[in-house]
Amino acid sequence: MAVWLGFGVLAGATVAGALGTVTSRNVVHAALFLLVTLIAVAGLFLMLFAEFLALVQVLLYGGAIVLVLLFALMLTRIRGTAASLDNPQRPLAIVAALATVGLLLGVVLSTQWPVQQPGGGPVGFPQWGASLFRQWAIPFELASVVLLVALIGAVVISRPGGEE
Amino acid sequence: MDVREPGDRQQALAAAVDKVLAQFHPQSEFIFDELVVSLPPQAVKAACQLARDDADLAFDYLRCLSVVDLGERRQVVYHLYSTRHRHKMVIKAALPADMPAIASVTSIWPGANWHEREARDLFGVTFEGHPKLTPLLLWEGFPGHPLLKSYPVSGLEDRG
Amino acid sequence: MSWVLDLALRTVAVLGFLVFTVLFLIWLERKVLGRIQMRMGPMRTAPFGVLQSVADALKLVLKEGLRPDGADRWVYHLGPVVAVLPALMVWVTIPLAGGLVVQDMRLGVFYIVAISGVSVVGMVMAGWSSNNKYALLGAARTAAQMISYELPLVLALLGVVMLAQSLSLGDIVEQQSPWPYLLLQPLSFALFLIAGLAELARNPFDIYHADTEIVGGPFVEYSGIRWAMFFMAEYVNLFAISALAALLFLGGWKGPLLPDVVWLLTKTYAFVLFIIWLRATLPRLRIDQLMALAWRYLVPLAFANILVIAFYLYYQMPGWTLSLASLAMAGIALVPLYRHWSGRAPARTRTADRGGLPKVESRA
Amino acid sequence: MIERLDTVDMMVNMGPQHPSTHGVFRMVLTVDGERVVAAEPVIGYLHRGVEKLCENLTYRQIVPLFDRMDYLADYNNELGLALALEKLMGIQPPRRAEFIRTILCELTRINSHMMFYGSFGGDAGVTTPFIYAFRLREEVQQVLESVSGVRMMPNYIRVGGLKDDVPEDFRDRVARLLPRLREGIEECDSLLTRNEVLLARTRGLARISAAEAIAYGLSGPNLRACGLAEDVRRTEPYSIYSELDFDVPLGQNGDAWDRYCIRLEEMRQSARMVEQCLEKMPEGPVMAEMPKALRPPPGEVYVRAENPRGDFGVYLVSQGGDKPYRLKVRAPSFCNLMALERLLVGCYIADCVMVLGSLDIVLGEVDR
Repeated sequence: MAVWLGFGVLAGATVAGALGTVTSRNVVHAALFLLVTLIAVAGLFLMLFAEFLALVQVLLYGGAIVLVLLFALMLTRIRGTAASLDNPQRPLAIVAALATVGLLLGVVLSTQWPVQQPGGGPVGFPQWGASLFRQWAIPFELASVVLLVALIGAVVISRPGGEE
Repeated sequence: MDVREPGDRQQALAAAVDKVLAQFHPQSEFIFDELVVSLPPQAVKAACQLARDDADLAFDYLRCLSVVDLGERRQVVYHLYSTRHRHKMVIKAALPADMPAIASVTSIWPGANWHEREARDLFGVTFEGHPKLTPLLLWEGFPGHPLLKSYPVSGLEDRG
Repeated sequence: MSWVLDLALRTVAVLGFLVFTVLFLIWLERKVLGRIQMRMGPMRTAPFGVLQSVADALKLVLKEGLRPDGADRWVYHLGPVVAVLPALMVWVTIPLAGGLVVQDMRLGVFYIVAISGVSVVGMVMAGWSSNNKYALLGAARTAAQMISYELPLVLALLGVVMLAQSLSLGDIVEQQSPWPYLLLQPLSFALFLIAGLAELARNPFDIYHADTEIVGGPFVEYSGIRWAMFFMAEYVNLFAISALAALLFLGGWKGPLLPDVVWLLTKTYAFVLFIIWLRATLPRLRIDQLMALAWRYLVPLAFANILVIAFYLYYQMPGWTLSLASLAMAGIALVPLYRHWSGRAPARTRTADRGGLPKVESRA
Repeated sequence: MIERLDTVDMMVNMGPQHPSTHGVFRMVLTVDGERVVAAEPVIGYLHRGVEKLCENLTYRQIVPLFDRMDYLADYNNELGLALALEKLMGIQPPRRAEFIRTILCELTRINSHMMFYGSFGGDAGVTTPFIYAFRLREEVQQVLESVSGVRMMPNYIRVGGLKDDVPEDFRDRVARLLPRLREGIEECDSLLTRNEVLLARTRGLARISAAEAIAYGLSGPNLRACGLAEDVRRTEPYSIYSELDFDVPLGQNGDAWDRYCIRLEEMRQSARMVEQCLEKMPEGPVMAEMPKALRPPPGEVYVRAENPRGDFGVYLVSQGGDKPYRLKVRAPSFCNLMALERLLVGCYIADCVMVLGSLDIVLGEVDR
């Protein structure tokens, strides 16, 4: 019962935050709604006994990423942009959203409910490390390269006179 | 030493000033130890430029810029000083009270900037060519020029 | 159901302890700062002014909380809450002695790092929503400073965690039984202290308060209880960082003769006093210097430190090698700093040649 | 879309109510992030029309007004006025008066530089120097108070001499003060000067070349920081400064750091001068033979004196009456502040208060 109640609250917060993020006309409000969603998702992780994942979620998304977002928003022209929250990438965004929904639906439908508990008990730290740096080392490094490229791209774009 | 007796260095300076500024027909005299040179207003800027650039005069430091309200005239007084030769000079120019305007010397000494703005505030003297002749000490739209002799000392409480 | 009751009681006890500590810390800081500055500090409320903080707290609670015109209402009101809640939540897992803790967590250190990060969002919310340019600048500085120093802080903690092979604070303290980690890795300690000071925004890193520049930063517009919440968050964090330093590097509650709690509080207050002392002596760095310090010195150093510890663990070398390596790295890190500084040593002011000046002729 | 990504310049209004603008001064800053793109100083909040008031008061009534211009250097201001009138009227004040004037002015200079030292530390973000400075100021204040009876606005230096002779224990008091002063100055020096953080903040900050400083009309420690030996006490000695042995400290780079160092060194030199004055101070009257009413002959005079903040000029035009016809004051802070607009560009916001602090202005004198 308590589990269902907790899940209901967290799921509700997740969905409400997400709706707030996409419907809010104020960019900073949108970022804060995003924070609500991310923290609620962390709560969901916690309910699945994935405390490490939950903490990573709070640390990286809740603390760092939303903060960087806010930081960037504060220094740019935020006040005048309410009317131009849309941009020409809208169709692409719709396609991406639909693809995500399709993917999730696919997973949900192809899973046998209720799910078998894998292995039992929370995953230990050493296992985390081993799977991240042995089994999944190459994807992990690739992801960091992508982030690096994004970082350099951001620097180039934001530099004054960067377009020339 | 009699304070009204100019020394040798000052005599030499007076001669040099007379030579450099000869084209402006300066009238120079000594008041205490100061060499005071009176010039027609339209000559002031050119004379100042010469006084600063000439190697013998080298008046690179504008010490003070004042205005004196002499009734029908307003006298602009420049106190100059040379950090190279450590000598000093005063330039005076009398402006008509009905149209007090003179060329700005901010291009020669940037330090004249606020002095000229203050003089405009308090005496209504216009400095032509000043980069930004807006009120400095008084607020925008202050009525009158308070340091003129014609400006009353009391009875203005309601004018705010 | 008894464990729920137990948890609730422990939580209430910790909250009470924190409120008391904050009041005491404020009084202590004012007193110590006063003595360093040859003043008495508060004297009027009760003997030695011990009730001054209580009086201040009462005043703040009763004071009207103002919201500036044009402020973003909800964000403005939520800011202090978002700032203070994580600061308090961190204390769930910080022990005051063996077993004297709300809940010792398997992921304790990681939990502290993760939760305390959210606190910053509250300050940024406050700064952004206040509709005040100083607050906005303060918020921007807060964000920049916190993001930059989170990294060296976490990396410094990582060194300890690697040695202890555990994230639980209880385990880490137990691991330090013969020698505290301060001796084993002085470099991690130095990194932790510097980054911790920056996270606390204490001198010389109080860039986002900067009373003399941006007049209090994100909290300019706050008053009354909301302002008190920020204040409380700061002092709880100050105590938390000091306690962490004591737990992670000084062997926590371990010590001869005296009870555990006394040992931990003694060590913690040593750090508190050190931080107050810094406040009385050091001017403030500039934001770009702060960033340079983090990214040019601390982060590379912290990564090198991690590598050294990894080597040490992998090859199972004796403890003194790590101490030496750590000290050596700290020394190497100081060399560029020292050269940088010695070039900036204050030059003696020259005095004018007294004979050679031509005098202006004047009345003699 | 791209043009919306760039950052925006923000206008920050610093002052007139700001803890670090040293009075009612306002800077309108345009900033790009933390960098100052443009700065506009706004003054006039303290404008009382002192020059106009002077034209309507007799010469003896003017002295208190001069106290209220640079209120941290009240004795020096009074001396400036006295010098102008004495020169115009050809009065020679008694030697004892000259020595006492010099002692008071140099003590005031120490007082004023101490104020600078304390507030400069405050601007840099540390409060302890302020308290140390004020402890020392207090001791100087007590000597000054024993002379004139008040802590500020003494109205003590009069045309032709002094209001009264100093109290009998004056010499002892000053002699006892001097070692305390020296010690205190060294203490302050060791507290802040070699602090790495302060060095990092001030070295190279707001540099100005000697040529530019001259063009802007900087004076006092701000000009000497550029390496120019311009000290009125040396170049155009007034009172008894030609008889005193002192050094003129000079900077090398013309940055905020040099301005700070020079003021510290000047305090030591001032202490030296006070000591010499104390040794040489003769007995005798402190007031020259004066006419009952001060009526200087028609004429004009410009005198200058070295105030703590720089070159203090008094331009006095007399038309013979007992009131000045025109009295213009060349306030050093006014001229020094003019350079601020140029010095701030390219600084960080945090530097603004440091640059302003390093210029050491007093708004009472800027606005007059």
